[in-house]
Amino acid sequence: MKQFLEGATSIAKTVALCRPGVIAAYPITPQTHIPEELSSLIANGELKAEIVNVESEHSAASCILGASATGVRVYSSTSSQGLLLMAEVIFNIAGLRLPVVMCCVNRAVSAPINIWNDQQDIMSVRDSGAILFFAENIQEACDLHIQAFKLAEDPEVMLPVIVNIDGFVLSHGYEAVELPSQELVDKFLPPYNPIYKLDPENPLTFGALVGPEWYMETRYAIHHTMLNEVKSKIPKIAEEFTKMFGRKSYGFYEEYYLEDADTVYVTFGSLSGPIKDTIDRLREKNEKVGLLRIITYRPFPAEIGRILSKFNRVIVLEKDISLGHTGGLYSDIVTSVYNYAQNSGISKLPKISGYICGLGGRDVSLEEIEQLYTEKEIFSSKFIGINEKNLGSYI
Amino acid sequence: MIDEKILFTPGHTACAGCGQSLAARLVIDAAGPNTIVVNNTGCLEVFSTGYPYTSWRVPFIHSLFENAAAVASGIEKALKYLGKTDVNVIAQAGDGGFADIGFQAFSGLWERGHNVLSICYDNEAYMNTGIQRSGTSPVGANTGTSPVGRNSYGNITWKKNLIDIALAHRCSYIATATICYPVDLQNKVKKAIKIKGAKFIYIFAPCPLGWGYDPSLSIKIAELAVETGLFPLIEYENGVLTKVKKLKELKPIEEFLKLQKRFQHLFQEENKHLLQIWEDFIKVNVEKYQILEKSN
Amino acid sequence: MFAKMILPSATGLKNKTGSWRMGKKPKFLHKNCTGCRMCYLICPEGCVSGSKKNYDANLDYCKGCGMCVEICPVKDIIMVEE
Amino acid sequence: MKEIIIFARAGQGAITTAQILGSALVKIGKHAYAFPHFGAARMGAPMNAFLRYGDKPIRLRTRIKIADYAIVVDETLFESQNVVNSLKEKAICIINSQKDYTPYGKKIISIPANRISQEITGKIFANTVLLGAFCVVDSDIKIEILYEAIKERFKGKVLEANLKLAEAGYNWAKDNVSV
Repeated sequence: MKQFLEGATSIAKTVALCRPGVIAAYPITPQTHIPEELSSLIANGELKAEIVNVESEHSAASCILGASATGVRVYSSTSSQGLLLMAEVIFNIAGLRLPVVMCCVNRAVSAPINIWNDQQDIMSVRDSGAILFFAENIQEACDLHIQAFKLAEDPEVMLPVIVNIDGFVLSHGYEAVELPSQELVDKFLPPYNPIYKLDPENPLTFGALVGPEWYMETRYAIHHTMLNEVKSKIPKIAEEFTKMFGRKSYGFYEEYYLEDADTVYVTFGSLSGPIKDTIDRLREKNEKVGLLRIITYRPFPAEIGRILSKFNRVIVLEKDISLGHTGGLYSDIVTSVYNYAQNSGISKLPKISGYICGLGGRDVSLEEIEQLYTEKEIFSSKFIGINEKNLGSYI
Repeated sequence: MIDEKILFTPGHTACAGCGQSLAARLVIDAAGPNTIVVNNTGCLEVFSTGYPYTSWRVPFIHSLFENAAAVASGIEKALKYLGKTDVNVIAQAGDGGFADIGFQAFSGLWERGHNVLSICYDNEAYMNTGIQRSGTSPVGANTGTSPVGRNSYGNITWKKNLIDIALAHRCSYIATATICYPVDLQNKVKKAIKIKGAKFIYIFAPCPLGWGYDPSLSIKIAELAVETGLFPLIEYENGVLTKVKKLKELKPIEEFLKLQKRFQHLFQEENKHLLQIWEDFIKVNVEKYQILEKSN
Repeated sequence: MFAKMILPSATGLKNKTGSWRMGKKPKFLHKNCTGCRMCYLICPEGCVSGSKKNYDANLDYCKGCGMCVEICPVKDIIMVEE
Repeated sequence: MKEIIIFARAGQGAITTAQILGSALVKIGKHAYAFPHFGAARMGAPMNAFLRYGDKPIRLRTRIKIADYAIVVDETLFESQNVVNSLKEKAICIINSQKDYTPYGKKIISIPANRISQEITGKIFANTVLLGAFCVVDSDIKIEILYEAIKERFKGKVLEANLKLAEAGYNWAKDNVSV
């Protein structure tokens, strides 16, 4: 039944329904309500799980690494500096092929320290081998968590999944949320029972030193898994979820008013909301505009190149920047469109503009979003709403 | 053939005469097959699990350089969740992996009182990367990053005291051990794994390559460390000192130092003052642990 | 797809490190051995085995470090040329 | 371009040997690239060092599988490290040994480096003896230039010993080796 719940709380309640065995908890604004809620569920007997109050995020990720390797379903969550501190462990978890599920409540990265929302943090582990989902709203964040466990633990996948939600905007916001029953989640999500684990009955060695003759195949295998097994299972799991839970789940991406569009916005996360509002307003003035909302960022769905190649103009809007280059999403989209073009032989390429907005929690207004629609010039990484007064020279 | 009971088998690529490979085998043979070992990156991990070879006959996991203690806490909790609390969990590392980069995770493991046996193999420097000073390198040790030179007598600080740090964490059992008393070492492991909560065994693990002595002398060097009062053999149970290996008299520290290349320069005139630092440290040990038998 | 790097137990036994010896190997004389097992206990390779008063080093693995020679209380082990 | 493999155990000075040879070659205007077998080598573990040199800059960085020359510092490695199959047809290999390797069908020359080294220093420093001998085997490398390279690498008593070792290796090879 529908409840009006805070984002972090609803994620924690959803995770509890997924029956994690070991949870690592470490505080960092703005994700802390998730471990807090999980702790209270355990304290009140509503969740039978072991929670470990570790002494750092590096240890949080390491703790669930160990528990997962012992054959137990695990969970943890973090933000910003915590994710960066976990970075080497996330690469390690993916390399060890452990199906760890985590939530990253996206927040700006220091310095300067800033506790508000943007998506620079997750970009630090974009290449780690972890599957990356982005939720637009709280309901989707919960639904993606349930699907994340199923996907991660599939014997043909066995890779970590990180569900990303916008810090404060979604973690601290309240929305109407439908929490499924335990029976329904149990039906959808089979228990986690891996073949290879730390078990004295069958002693195995994990984490050996692997030399040049073998190492490259381990990376190829993860890449191949991402582009094949994961790619094929995401839509299937989303479909199965939609049927069983009665709520639409999109899998790779959501297409909003793309059928007859001429110009299309592309983004991920909660920024999609104000863009949809802008599209609705422009549609009232018969503007042929739509939105392609990316939900699965890694593996990066190759069809995005095909979908976007038929438009005249593409406006990529994102809350991260690879300093000295462009936004992460922008560079992936241009690559994907160009790859599709050179393989399909289409001659006319869309104009693709990249905009950086909302860093460090700065709000992005509908006007600013709409103003991009009429912008003629093409940019690869234009910052929106920069306040010149804050800029100067070193001396 | 190699007997089944050996849980750390030959075929590893440690240097001949390695104190740490001996200690590691003694530990796991004593802990027994119902044990999961978590190991930080370091010599022991590198020379015992170079793919496609592993010397381990028990479940073993290596993740990173500084997280064995955190990985172990996850394993212990997973075993608890699975109702398999009879399985022993060992979190182990060399001195760098334990006292420096992995220190925070071990502090957390102890503070939370996980039912895990922590083991530090102290060879007094980062050996896997080719002998660089660590937080437990003694004063004067000549290493790659604390070299002896015109303006340097080698390492300038004294060893981080892991025993007192463990005491401060209220570990339920703390003991020191070394390879020249293998049975004592194994008895302490067997005792520790039966005790609930955070257990810590601190093992003096001589390293022929890093310390500069002939591989056959690893046992001799360990013996001298004990007999000079440098490395007291002690046991604490719930914070109370319950056992100390007594000595009739102390051998001069020079006997220990002169066998090792890393200390040769301490015998030069301008470095003689450093020997005093060693003697002072030993005096503290002798006093604190009452090492010398009272001649009544 | 997996490139499984998880190892089954003790595959290291296939790596014969005996070739590391630099020309000398331990010889167990079996003359005045008292069966104290110290050689078995302190071998860093764990390749000394035997029972009662009859112990030997497995030369497939022995690296010739000589620790058994040093530890033997009755000098019943000596190093000899290969 | 010429390629040399040095077969040794960790701690036997293979990398120093490659480095000294390389620096000697650079002194006579050649381009050289000396590199160790990358890996966590432990005392006693078999390992290699490599050297490529030639008239053009060396840009090839891969391991050398089949070489023009080989220096085997520890003869116990001859079998296990498959030295014979690491040699080109016309390759010349010098090995620290007193055994006869002609039955192996390739030009493998035994140099009693251990004995020579013990006579001079009472200890075994085979690689410098082999370095001296190598000057007879590889005409590109002149003994005088090798001495200069050794002078840059060592100091004091160690330098004196190494110069004598190299000279002894050179003289022995001049009298006993026909290339």
